[in-house]
Amino acid sequence: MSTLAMSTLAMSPLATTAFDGMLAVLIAWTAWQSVTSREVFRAVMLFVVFGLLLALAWLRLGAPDVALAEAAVGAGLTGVLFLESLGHLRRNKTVEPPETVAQSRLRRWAVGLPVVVAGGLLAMVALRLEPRVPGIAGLVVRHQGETGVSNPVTAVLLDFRSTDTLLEVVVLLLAVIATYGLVPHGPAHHGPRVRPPATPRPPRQPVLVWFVRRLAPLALLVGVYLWWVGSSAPGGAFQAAAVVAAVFALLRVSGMEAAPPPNARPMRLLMVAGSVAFVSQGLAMLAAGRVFLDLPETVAYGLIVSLEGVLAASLAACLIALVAGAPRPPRQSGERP
Amino acid sequence: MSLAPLLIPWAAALALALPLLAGAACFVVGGRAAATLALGVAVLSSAAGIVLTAGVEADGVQRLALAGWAPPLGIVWRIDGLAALAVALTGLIFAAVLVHAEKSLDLLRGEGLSEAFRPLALVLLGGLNALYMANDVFNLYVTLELVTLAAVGMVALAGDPAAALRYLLVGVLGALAYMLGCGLLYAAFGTLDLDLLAGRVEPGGTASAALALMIVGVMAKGALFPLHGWLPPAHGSAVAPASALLSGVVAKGGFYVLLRLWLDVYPATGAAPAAAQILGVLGTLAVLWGSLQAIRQTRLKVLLAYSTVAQLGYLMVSLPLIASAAGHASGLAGALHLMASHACAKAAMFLTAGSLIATRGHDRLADLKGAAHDHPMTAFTLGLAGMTLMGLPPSGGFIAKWLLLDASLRSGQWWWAAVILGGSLLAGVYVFLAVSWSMSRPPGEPSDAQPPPLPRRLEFAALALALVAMALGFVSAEHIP
Amino acid sequence: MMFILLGAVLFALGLYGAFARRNVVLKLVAVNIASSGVFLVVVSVAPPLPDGGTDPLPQALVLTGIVISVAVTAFGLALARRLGADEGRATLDDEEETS
Amino acid sequence: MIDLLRDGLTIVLLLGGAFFFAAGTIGLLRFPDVYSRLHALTKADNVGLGLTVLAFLIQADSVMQGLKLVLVWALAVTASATIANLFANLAHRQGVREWRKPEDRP
Repeated sequence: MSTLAMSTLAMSPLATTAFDGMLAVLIAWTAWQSVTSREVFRAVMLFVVFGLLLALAWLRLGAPDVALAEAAVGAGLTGVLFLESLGHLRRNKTVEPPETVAQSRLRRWAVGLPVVVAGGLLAMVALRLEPRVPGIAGLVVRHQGETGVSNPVTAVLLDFRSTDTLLEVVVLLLAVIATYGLVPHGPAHHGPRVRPPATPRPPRQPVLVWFVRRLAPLALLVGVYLWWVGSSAPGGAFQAAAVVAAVFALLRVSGMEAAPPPNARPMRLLMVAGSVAFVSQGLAMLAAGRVFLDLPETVAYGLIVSLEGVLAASLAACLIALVAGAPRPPRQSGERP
Repeated sequence: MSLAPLLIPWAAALALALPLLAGAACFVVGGRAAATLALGVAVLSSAAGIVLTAGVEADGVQRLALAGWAPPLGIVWRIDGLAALAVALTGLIFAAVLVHAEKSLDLLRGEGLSEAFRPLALVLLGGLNALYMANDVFNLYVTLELVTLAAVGMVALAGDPAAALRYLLVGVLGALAYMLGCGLLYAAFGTLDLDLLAGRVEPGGTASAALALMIVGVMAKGALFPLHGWLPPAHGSAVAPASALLSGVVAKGGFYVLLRLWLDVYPATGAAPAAAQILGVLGTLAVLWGSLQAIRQTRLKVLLAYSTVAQLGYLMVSLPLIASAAGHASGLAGALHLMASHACAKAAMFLTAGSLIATRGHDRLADLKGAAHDHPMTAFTLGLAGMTLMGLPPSGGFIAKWLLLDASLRSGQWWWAAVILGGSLLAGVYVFLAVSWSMSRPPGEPSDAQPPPLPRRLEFAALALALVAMALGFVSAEHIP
Repeated sequence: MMFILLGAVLFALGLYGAFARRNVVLKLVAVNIASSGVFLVVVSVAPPLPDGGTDPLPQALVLTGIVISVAVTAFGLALARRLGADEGRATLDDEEETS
Repeated sequence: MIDLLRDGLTIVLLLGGAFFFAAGTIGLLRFPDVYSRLHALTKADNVGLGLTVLAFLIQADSVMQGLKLVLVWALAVTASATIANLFANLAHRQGVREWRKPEDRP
């Protein structure tokens, strides 16, 4: 019984189906509750539960890499992001605005009907789909040896389809750039004065502080482990980065600022390091007479692991910056000196 | 001499890598060095596009297996004339806009805005170049997301979060539909590569559903009627140089992907003729609705944004022409000419709007009186670019519409010709409105009042683009395969 | 099979929320649920491998999708915060007066 | 023989764990105020999880695996204790009064 996936193999088909059915119903129920909740806080909490249950579903689908990402990134970090921005919205902005009965009934039908039709059509098409040509799983197995990594998902992400991954790393960096672009500029800024967002700083909780102090190093260790293990088992740079960012978020809510202010230049350097390293590695291969982003078989393993290390640190910096939100307005426009 | 083996891989890789690296650098450091770097990279990107064009001219379509893996395992970039020209033209437009933005953004809102604009613009440029070359439906999804997020970031720079959020939400939902289509295609046909898909796709429910999802997705992202609602507020409220990039270049990203799917995969589903007529009708509505809305507007930037909705409608009208055997060649050439000339002309017009805002502080049409007297070159640019929108000879827009008319008559679909001509008339009305306001003199104001100063480079940047739009009228259609 | 159905249900629910909810944060939560539905469909619609495993390619696509959706959500929330701070509202309704 | 004994013990421990989980859940649903609900949740869940981990522990193939299981338990216990403390603190600060029997109420 080394993994959960293994242990479920022993279950009888009937028990598996029953378990899957219950899981599916639970997931659908939490999603329904979250989508129809009038309170944002409730919706977010249900969304986190939804994400954790979904991680279980990914395990059942035989996709442990996705399960880890779902738990760490999907449910964990997205939940933190939602909660963080809830803290910045004023009380009356965190509930659905009231509507008359007629309005809400109209909305329900006008949106509900087409959506049910769309979902039904999708289910029909997907269920009746007949594969004509097999996928590339066989090719992945055949060529995996040339990538040096034994986790097929990592082989796809960092070698066979590394262009996708490069662009995805840039997307995350771009989210930070765009968020930082939201800072009001100079004295000519129109509209009501923007209050610098107050960092949520609850009174110090001794028990929480004790717990977080002990958890933080452990969680960092988990992050490093996830990066290291990614080449051979489920895990990888993104999952690692999400765990590290979650530690930061935890330190933040317990009133301890661990990281330098995200706006500082060293942090910005770290944020761009992942994209820059990825692109530079691709160009270096070109300069060595190979193809853009190519990984020669002899050094592929080393390059993938080291690149994933840089990516993990850099993505963690980006995620931390996203959790912390836009930096405070520049000095000349803020009220405080 | 064959350029391809040596130069093309470098040019293609640098078209993606340089903007990304420069964008990262501009995120870390600002100031004059960053401004120079950004401009230099835009010019180099355009140069890379020219090298690619020359390579394609000499040696035909090029395929680069990225990371050394051929499809279906890996991803290839396909560099054909369309992609190469798009890279060249996009770099050129970005260069002009960056020249303009360095000055106008700081005039508008003080220091700092151009610092935030630069990295966004550069990453956007890299994403667009990757989009043009991508030959893999999922890689196209990632590049589309990159482009959309950068574009939303640009809209948000101006400080209208509601418009940006609307754009973001439509973009995400479009991306979801598109990704579903990718998943269905892979499950059924075992590949994501466009060329392989073209050979493997069989008519049937799966293929039709997948392509319908993908087309709806790119229509949402590309503001193609009836999913265009987010565009006018977003493009109308963004700072002018951002609008120039969004309306000029980004808006065509969605149609570009649609065209790729249309040319490669869609014929194999057997559903193309019917779908083409539907899209053509939607395009007609876009032309009518966008033009009429543009005529009603009182602000120059919003007028231009609605005109973009109408012009994207023309592109959709070209689809039934491309789908017909007789009109395929000239229909395609016409659509490409229209994309290229509208990109330059619309960017030029938004830049002139930016120049006017920079000196006058607003873009209300009624208060633009006297602009032509104060800034003749800017008003000239507005008129010159407007000629392309109307399709007057000898502009690039004229050639485009001529080719589309030719295609519709050749394929016996005269009703599309009526749409094209009617749309041109309407375009004439709103271009005339925009230009005539600036030409009229303010009554009773002393004419010797000192016109507010307008830096030369603002005027030249816009004029250069308008001239390119005009020059495209002299490029023969055969050069765009 | 079960998870294809679940994916379609989540996609529909998420779409419903994205259109029917007016609060921006609620819209973003719904969009995330719709994305999860899409991801489920993408992985579970791919035929299982002969050895009973799961095709690694859709998994890789979904991992990419998850990261992109976090990025988009984060920026969307930053915009929502700005909407609340600048204009004092949490919805995109045009008719709502700003307070 | 020894396998049979081990499997039997696992089943017994798992049933015990399930009982405590059920008790905790019933407590969460039935108890009258936030403090007693927290009490039911944390105490019962920790014992329930403890028994479950114990059940798997005697099935572990290696020491590493056993250590991981214990780590899971320890983390869950400290996390739930911390969160219970936070919740109770928050409720206390917001002035939530503890429930009393009707005859004891002032």
